[in-house]
Amino acid sequence: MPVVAPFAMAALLMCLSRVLDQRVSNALAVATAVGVIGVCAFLFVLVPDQGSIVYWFGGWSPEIQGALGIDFAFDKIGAGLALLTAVLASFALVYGFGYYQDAGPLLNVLVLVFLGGITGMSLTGDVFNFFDFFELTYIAMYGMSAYSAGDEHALNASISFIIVSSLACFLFLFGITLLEAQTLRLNMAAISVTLAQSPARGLAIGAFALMSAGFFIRAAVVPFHFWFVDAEGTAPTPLGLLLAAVGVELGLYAFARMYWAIFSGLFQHFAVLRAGLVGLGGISSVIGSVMCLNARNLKRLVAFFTVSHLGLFLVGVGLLSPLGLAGVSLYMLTYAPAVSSLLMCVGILVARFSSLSEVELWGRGRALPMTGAIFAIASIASIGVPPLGAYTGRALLLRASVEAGYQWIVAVSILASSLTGAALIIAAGRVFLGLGPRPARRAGEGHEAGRGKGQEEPRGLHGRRYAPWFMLLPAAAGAGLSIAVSLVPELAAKAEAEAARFANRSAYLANVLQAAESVTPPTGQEDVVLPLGVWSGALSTVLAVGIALAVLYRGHLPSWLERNVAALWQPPLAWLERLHSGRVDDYVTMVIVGTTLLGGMFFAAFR
Amino acid sequence: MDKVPYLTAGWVFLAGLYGMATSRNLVHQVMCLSVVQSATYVLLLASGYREGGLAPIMIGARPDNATFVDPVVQALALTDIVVGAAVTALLLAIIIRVWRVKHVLDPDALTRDES
Amino acid sequence: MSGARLRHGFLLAGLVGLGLLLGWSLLNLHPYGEFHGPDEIRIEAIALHERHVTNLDAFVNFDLRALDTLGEEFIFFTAIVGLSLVLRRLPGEAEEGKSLPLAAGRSAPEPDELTRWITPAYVPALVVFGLYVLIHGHLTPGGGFQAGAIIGSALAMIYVAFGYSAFSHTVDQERTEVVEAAAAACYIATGLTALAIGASFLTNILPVGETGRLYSAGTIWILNDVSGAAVSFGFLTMMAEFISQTHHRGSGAGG
Amino acid sequence: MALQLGSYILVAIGALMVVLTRRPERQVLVYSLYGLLLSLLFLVIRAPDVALSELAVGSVAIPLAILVTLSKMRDPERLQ
Repeated sequence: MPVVAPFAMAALLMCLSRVLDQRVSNALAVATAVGVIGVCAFLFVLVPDQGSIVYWFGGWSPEIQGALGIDFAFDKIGAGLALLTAVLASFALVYGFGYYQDAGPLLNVLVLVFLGGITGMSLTGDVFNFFDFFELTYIAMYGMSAYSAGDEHALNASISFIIVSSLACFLFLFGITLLEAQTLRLNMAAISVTLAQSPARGLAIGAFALMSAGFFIRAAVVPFHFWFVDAEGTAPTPLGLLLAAVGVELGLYAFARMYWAIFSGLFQHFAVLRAGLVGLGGISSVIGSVMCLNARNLKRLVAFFTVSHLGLFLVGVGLLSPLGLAGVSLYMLTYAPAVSSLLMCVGILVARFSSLSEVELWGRGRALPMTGAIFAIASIASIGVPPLGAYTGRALLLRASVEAGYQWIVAVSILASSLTGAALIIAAGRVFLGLGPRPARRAGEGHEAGRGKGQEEPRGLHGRRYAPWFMLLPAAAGAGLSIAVSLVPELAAKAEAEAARFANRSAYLANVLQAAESVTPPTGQEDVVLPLGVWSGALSTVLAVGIALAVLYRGHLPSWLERNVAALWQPPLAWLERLHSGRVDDYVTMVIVGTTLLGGMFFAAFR
Repeated sequence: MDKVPYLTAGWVFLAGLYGMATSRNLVHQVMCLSVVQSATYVLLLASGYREGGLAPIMIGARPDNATFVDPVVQALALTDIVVGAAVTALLLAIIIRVWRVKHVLDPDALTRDES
Repeated sequence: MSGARLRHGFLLAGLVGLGLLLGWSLLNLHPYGEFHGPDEIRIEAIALHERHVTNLDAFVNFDLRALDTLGEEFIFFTAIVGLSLVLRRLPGEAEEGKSLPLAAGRSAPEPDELTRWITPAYVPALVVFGLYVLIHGHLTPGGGFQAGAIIGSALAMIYVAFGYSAFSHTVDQERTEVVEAAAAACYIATGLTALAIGASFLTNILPVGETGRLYSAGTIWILNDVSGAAVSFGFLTMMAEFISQTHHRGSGAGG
Repeated sequence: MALQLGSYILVAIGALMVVLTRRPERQVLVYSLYGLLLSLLFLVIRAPDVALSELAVGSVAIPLAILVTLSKMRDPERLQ
């Protein structure tokens, strides 16, 4: 089983840490990850199209005394997520070779545990087991987040990360407890069946609100995203890429899994819930993209970039339709490797020049042409220039929103992609090409750029002409993978069908509880490359380039334009920046308020 | 009256949160965090309690139709306690590091000199 | 700090709102004390008849939901790994640690005579008690985790009574780490054995023995003991890390 | 029943006390006491396993770790 292998190897590595040579240890770790890729791929193929696999641990299958034991129940989406994670984890492991000198096998162990945990989460069919792995992946990340233990900003970020995330876990657990108390079951399918027969559903809604708050904290949805940006800004690259590419997205997966398996059908006012979720996603996306354009610290830039995209993911999940889900899963599939590649490029820069600031790095990236090229490809893939990279998924997502009557999401998407795209182009232009005038430090900029001094990267790259292969290779692979996936034909239609399966509650229940299997009607497979997707994608690309040029050559703009834009732009921005205070107690307050708002929303949707 | 146990859990949860949001010291904050967590134990166990139920240990004489309190929630609470211990230990380790670098534990002082 | 009051108001509003949400959910729960297990499920019957185990918690933890306990085990293991990573010696401070003589008053708190007299007696007693709790985990209250915590804390008392050198003499941190990892690996190995003979992962495959006897309940007993070992050594590693931190401190603190 | 009710109320008060004790040195003691109250409650509502756990972890192991941590942090003032 793919979950157990990384655990076993992690324990083994730790056991033999004093004996094993660095190379052997690294090789074993990577071999394990590759093995997990193999197993996950096998599982992925094994899952029948639009079907699922159920596996009961310890032989406690439901014929004996009801669904008491723990099961794994997964379809292609779950297996695919596990596969994706395994690929990314092997990137992280290879990239992490450079850390061995300092940390020994510890980092490898943590990455492996993380991999095992995510795999478990994406496959499990039991609520508490899900929680267990949820927490496990968190703990692996906590350990890594404090890697640069001599840097106060990193430590501070790590503390907010741990505290806020622990709150997420407790909220989740509180929700589980309420559910358990009402249904006396922990198996998702069994809970669902019991709830459907139970008269008092108010409790379930409260439970779901608490659980969702936990998931959205993890998914860095806007009122809850502060910890993520701080942690991402100071995390060592292996953690950074795992966190941004799968770690947070799992929060949304959790929401989707719980919603479709348990709660769908409980809400009286479905539309209210949907509007709330989509709105939340939209806000997330816009705020993320604005902050992204404003960021000068490269890692924070990528962090806000991720927040913005997660907003769109939430829109897709929040549409609560199979089509939206299909869009998100495709989007995610192309986005995750691309963003990991971006982060690895940033990591190489940091390792080489010991700086994260776009301002300080101006023009210096010319010494690393390969890294620059990879960064450019990864940018194209993650912006989703038609027809590459994230484009297909986003087109599907937009179609889903239009079909559900949310035309304004198209505007949000164009805005978000053009702003984030511009941010990437500006960064790339400045760092790798030395475009534009040498940017001056703005007043108050040290505040933001100063967080994270790049101590989190392994030393030893100074004075080398080229980045070492083990850093470049996974970066290139990530960018390539993202592009390649988008070129696979008919992926969209397949994703749609699988999403329909994921969202089919009765089929899920039937499968897990081994009743007669109900046949799912296959969804109509329409042509996906809509004109909508093409023109919105093209428009945002053009806009991105335009904005980027405008910012880079700010001096050439007419002065009235510059002044007016600045006047419009500065006050809200200053306010937003003040919110990102880096203080744990502020973040806790935001969590409390956010949870309350979310609860209110669920309540409104229920009554 | 029969809701007191549940409300206790809610109360403990809120009290811990309040402490965390107003904390002036990281060590204090960590202890408040574990207070929040203890709310989940209380709720778990309270929800599985059964009037007249026996502790889930089947040793010694017991009537044939004896009922037990729910062992599943107890097992979950055990897991939960381990998780709590693990998180607390990690946080303490990081706090030791913070202290080494800054010699303060007040979140105010930790972020003040940023710019 | 003009925002402080605003922030406080914001917080209170949030707390009230969350209180309403929690209260509403909690008041919807079944009346306290009226928990009724689903009629068709009788965990105690399965436990007693199929597994010959008398501690139901242990049955749930190490058989029914053994995968959760595996996760829990690894949560603990991972936390210790993370702890070692955080507290590892950073490049800059490699030298400053051990070479410095301990400043007065920084060593372990001076124990009084009484503590010194009593400790040698009760540390072994506590350890024995922990071991008892450990190996009877499937019969009476207790089990791997509780025993681990007891044993770990008991040995940490050596530090309180006799100071750092005695403690580091008794507890070799590198070894405790290795043993902990090995124990965690054994847990998996036990589960895999079941896989090897064709059952599903973590199936209880051993003969279940006679109810109430020390050797009974099949793999529950093994998993219990193994996790106990992992947790004991985990706690020891944790304590050792913390304690050695107080003694590896450089001159940084003084100045 | 009264016994249980009393234990719950004690726990509720205990939690508040832990939160409101602002000095960590003193809070550790209150926290340890709170752990004791919790394990008492668990014992009363017939969860001996959890009670034993809470006793070992919440009122011994964690406070011990916190004390060790704190003993390290108090030092500089004493030295100065």
